[in-house]
Amino acid sequence: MSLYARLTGWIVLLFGLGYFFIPLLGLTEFSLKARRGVYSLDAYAKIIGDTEFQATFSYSVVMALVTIAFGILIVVPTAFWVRLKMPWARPYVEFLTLLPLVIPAIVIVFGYIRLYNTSSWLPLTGTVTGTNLLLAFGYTVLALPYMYRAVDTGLRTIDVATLTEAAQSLGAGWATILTRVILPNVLPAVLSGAFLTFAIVIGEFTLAALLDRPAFGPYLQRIGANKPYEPFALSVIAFAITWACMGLIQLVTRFSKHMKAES
Amino acid sequence: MSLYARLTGWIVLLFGLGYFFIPLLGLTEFSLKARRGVYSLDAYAKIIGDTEFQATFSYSVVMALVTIAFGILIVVPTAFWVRLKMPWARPYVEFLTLLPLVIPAIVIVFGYIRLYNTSSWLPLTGTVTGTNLLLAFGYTVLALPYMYRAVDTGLRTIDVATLTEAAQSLGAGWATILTRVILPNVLPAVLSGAFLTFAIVIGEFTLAALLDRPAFGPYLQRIGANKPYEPFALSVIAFAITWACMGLIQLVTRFSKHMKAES
Amino acid sequence: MPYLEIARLEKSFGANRVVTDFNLGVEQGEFISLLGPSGCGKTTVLRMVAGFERPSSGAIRIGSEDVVGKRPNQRNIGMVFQAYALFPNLTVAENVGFGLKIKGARRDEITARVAEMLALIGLPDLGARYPFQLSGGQQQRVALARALAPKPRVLLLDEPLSALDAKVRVSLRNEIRAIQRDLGITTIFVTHDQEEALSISDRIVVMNAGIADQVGTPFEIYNRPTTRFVANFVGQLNLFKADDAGRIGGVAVGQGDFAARPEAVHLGREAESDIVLPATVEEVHFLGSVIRVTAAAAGARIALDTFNRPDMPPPAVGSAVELSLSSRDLIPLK
Amino acid sequence: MPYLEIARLEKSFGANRVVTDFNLGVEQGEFISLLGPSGCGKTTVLRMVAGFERPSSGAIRIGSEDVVGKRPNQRNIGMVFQAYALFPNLTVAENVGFGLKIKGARRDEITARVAEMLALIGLPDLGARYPFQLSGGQQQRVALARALAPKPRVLLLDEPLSALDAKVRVSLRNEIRAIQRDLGITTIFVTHDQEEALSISDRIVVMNAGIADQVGTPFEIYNRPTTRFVANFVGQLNLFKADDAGRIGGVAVGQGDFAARPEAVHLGREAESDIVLPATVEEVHFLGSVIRVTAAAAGARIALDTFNRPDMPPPAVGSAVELSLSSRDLIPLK
Repeated sequence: MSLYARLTGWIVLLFGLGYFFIPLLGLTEFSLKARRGVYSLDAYAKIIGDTEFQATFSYSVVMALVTIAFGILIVVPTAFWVRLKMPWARPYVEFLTLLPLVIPAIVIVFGYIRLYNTSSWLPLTGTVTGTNLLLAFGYTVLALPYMYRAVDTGLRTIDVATLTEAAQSLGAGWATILTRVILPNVLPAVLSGAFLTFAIVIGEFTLAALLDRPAFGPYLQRIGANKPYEPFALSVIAFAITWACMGLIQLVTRFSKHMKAES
Repeated sequence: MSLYARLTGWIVLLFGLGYFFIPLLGLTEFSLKARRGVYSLDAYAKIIGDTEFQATFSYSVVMALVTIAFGILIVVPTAFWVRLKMPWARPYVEFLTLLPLVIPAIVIVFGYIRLYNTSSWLPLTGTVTGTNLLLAFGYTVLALPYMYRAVDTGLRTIDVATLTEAAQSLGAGWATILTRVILPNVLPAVLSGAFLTFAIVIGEFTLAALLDRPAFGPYLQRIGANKPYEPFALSVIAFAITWACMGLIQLVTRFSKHMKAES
Repeated sequence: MPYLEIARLEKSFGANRVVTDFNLGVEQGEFISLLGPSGCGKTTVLRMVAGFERPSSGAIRIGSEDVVGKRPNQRNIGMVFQAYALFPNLTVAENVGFGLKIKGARRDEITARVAEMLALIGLPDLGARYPFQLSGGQQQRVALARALAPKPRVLLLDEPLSALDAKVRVSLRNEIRAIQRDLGITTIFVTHDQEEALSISDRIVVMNAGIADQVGTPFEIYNRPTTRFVANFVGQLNLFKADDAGRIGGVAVGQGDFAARPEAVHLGREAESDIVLPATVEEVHFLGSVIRVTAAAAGARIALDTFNRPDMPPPAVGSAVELSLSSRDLIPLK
Repeated sequence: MPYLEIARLEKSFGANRVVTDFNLGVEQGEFISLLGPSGCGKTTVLRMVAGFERPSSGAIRIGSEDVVGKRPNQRNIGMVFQAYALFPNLTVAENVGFGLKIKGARRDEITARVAEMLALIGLPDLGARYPFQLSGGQQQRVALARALAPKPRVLLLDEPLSALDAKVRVSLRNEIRAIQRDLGITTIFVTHDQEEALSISDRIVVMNAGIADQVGTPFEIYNRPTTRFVANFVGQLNLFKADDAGRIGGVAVGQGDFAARPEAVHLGREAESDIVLPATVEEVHFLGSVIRVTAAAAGARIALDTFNRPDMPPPAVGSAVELSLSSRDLIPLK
C-alpha cells in the first residue's frame, strides 16, 4: 500500500472519530462546569446520588436482561432452523425481523395498548407485572433486528448444514446439536447481539414513556428538560455505558477470531 | 424436506406474521370507528385534509431525500476505499458506524446544540437553513449504520479488489472504476439502504423535536396525545409508508438476484 | 449375501427423478467408488445410505437389516464430507471423541480410542490443536478419524479429496485406502475424478443421469467399457471408424465404430501392431513422465501417449510420422 | 534484446523479502510460465509487471521502455485472473469491449473487434449473455477475450485454470496456447501445477522462495533439473544412493545421490537397462493409461510407471519382481 493511501486512510478515520468525539468533548467540558469558574464533578455526584437515577437505572438493567433472555430463546432456534431446513423462507424471516426498524415504536405501543387494555381479553396493562411483561415484549421486538442479524451472521461463518449432518452421523439428536455444536459456535455472535440489545434498552424512551414505566430513558428526558448541567453529565454517563458495551462487542469479536480460521 | 419440517416452518412464519399483524389489525379496525356505530374513513379524511399533516409530511420527505444524498456521497466511496486499500481499518470503521445505534439520539442533539449554538464559532442553530442542515447531518448520522451495512454487504457480493484491478488493467482510472464498475454493482444495496433511511427519517421524533423543526415525527406525537381516533389512522398511514419502503427493498433485492450468479 | 445391499432404489425431487432403479451389493470390507459427472445422482445415493435423504422407493439393507426407516443418528454409519466439517469449537481430540461421548462411553475408553485413532492417521501429537490450526489435508484426516472412532458399520466418503491440493490429494487417497484395508471397513467413496476412482477402488460404479451404467473392477471399467458413456467418461478415447469393407488401415476389424486408448497407439511401427497409419503431428504436450501427441491420421485426430525419454526429445509439430496399433486393442462401441 | 526484460527485481513487504534478484528476458511472442509452490513469489512478480505492486528495486522494461513508474492503467497490459473478474453488470460483449470504450474507440470499431474476439474464443453467439449465465470455462474465455481486445503489449495469466474442473482445465489450456500462438502475443503464465507448465510453455521459470531456481524449456527442466528443489517439484522422483564403491545394483555410477524418473524404471529386464534390482511390489495404482507401481528395492521405495495393457493385468501386491533401469537415465543430485 502506498504512503498516499495510508495517509488518506488515517485522515478519514480521524475525521470520522472527530465527528463523534468533538461534540462529546464539548458535552464533557460543559458537564464539568457546574461549579462556577472551576471544573468539578458536582453534576455527576448529584446524579449518582439521586435515588430516582438509581431506581430507573436498575429497572432498565433488569428489563434489558429479561429482553436478552427472550431474544436468545426466540432467535437462536429460529435462525438455525431457517438456515437448515427452510432456506426458501430466509428472505421472509429477514423481512419480518427488519419490520421493527421501520415501524415507529409509537405504532407498536398503540397496537399493544389497544390489544391488551384493561377491557380486552388479556388485560396486561391492568397490572404492574403485566405492563412490565408488555414492555419486555416491546423491547424484544425492538431488539429483534439486531439480535437476528447478529445470530444469522454468526451462523453464516459456520457450515450449519454440514456440521449438523456430521453430528447426526455421529449419533447426535437435535438437542445435542443445538447445545453442543451450534450454540458454542455462535456464542460470540449471540453476545454481541446481547450487548447491542442492552445499549438499546437502556436508552429507549418512547415505549417506556407511553407505558408509563419508571425506566432510565424517560428519566433522562425529564432531567434534560429541567436541569442546567445534569443532562450533560447524564449524557456522558449514557455514552460511557454504550461505549463499554461496544468495547465488549469488540472484545468478544476478537476473542471469537481465535477460535476460527479466517473466513 | 419432510412434511413435519415444512409444517413447523409455516407455523413459525404465521406466528411471526401474527405478532406484527394482530396489533395492526386492531389499530386499523379502531381507526375506522370515528363515526359512531359504523365503519368509515372519517379519521383518514380529517388527517389527509389537515394542512399541518401535509406540511410536516412533505418537510420530512425532503429531509429524507437530502439525508439519502449525504449518505450515498459519504458511504459509497468510504466503504469502497476501506475494502480495497485498508482492510485493516474495517473493524474500526464498522465500529464507528455502529455508534449511532447505541448512542441515544438525545446525546447527539445535546452535543450539536452545544457545538453550534448561536454563540459558537459556527452558529448553525441561529438560522432556519442552518438548523435544517444540522437536522440533515443528524439524520445522516442516525442512518449511517443502515446505509453502511447495506453498501458493505453489497460490496461483499462482488470481488472488489479483482474487479478494480481488472478495470485498471483495461485502462480505467478511479472515477471510471467508481461510476462504471462499483456503483452499478452495488446499486441494489444502495437503494435498499436508501429506503431504510427514508423510513427512519419519516418516523424520527427526538432530533426533530429538540431542534424544533416542523417534521412528521413530532406531529405524529402531538396528534397521538390529543385526538381520539386520528392517531390510530396516522399509525396505519405510517405503517403503510414503511410497508411500501420494505416492499421496494424486497423488489430491488429480487431484481439484483437476476443480475448475479448465486453467491 | 452382500453386507450392504441397495435394491431398486429410486429418488425424485418433485418431478425431477435423480436416481433410477439403483441396485448394488457391497461385500464386507469392500471399497466401492461411485463415479460420474456432477448431477449424475451419486451423492444422492450416498446421502440416502447415510439417511440424510429419504428414498422415494427401494430398500437399503446393512447386515440384512433394512435401515430406510431409521434416522441418520440411529444408523451407526461414519461419514466424511468434502468440507471437512470438523466442529470448530472443539479440539482435534474432542472432535475424534465426539461420537463416543454421544454414545455415553467412559472417559478412559474415549481417551484410549482417540489416541489409537490419532496414531492411525499419523497425527498422534495434534490432539490439543483446534481445527483452524491444521492444514486441509490434516483436517480431512481428523475427519476420517472422527468418522471411524465409533466403529461404524459402513464408511461413506463424499468427495473427501476435492478441496485439497493436487499433491496432498494423491498422498491422502493412498493413505485412506491403506487405512481402509487395515480396518477392513466396508466403504463407499463418491468422486467425479476418474483417476481417483481407478486408483483406489475394488470396484467402481459408473453413474450417468441417475442410472448405474457399469459396475466392475477398475481394470474392467477402463479396458472393457460396456457403454459409450463409460468409454468416454473414464479415460481418453480415440474414435476409429471402419470403412465400408469393415477395415481400418487395411486390416479387417468388422463393421462399426471402434475406440482405442491413447497408450494402445504407438509412434512408429511396433512388432505387435498390425495396423499402421501414416499421420501428421498436430500437437505435442509434454506432461512430465508422459508425452501426449495428437496426430491427424485417416481423417481423425488421434491422441497417443508415449513415455518421456531424456535422450529423445518429443517429435516436432507438423512432422510426418507413422502410427501403429494392434487390432486386438480396439474396443468395439455400441 | 528481449521484448520484455526484468532486471534485478526485488520486492519486500516490511521485513519479509518475497522476490530476490529476479532476472528474465522474454522474447516477443514467447510463452513463459512462472512455476512454483504457493508463496514462492511468482504471483508477486506478475503483479509487479502489471503494476499492482511497486518493486522495492529493479527494472521492468517493455520494448526498452521502463514501466516501473507507470500506473497499471497506463501500461497497456492484458491480465486474466483466477477468479475470472468479469463485470457482473455488463453483458459478455460489453465486457469484451470495456477496454476499447475506455480508450475512446468508435462504436463500430468496438462492435467489430468484439465480434472478432468472440469468434476467436469460440463463443460468437453469447455476446448478449450476462456472465452469471456462463459456465466457469466460458467465463474464463470471455475474460481472455476482454484482456486481448485492446491489443495489449503483454498478456499476463494469473493461475487462470485453477478454479476449473479437471477436464475443462486441460481443454482450455490447450485453447489458450493455440490462441496465443495465433496472435503471437508475449505471455507470462503463473501456475503451481507442474503438468500445466510443462504442457504449454516455451520456457519455464521454476521459482523457490523468491528466487528463480532454473529457467529452461519443459524438456530441459524435467530431464536435466539443476537443483534438488527443481528435481523434486517438477515430476516425481526416485532417490538412489550409490554404495561406498560408487555402485548401484553392481554397476559403477560414481559417488553420491542419484534420481530416476518413474518412467525410466522398468518392470522386468529390458534390453537397454544395465542396472537390475530384485524388488517386492508394495502398491499398485491403476491411473488409467498409466499404472504406477511402488516397489521396495535396495532398501528404498521405487515408483515406476508402466502403460496399461488390456491383455496384461497389473502385478499383484506382494509379488517378487525385477526392476531394471539404464545408468544413463540417472540424474546426479547436488
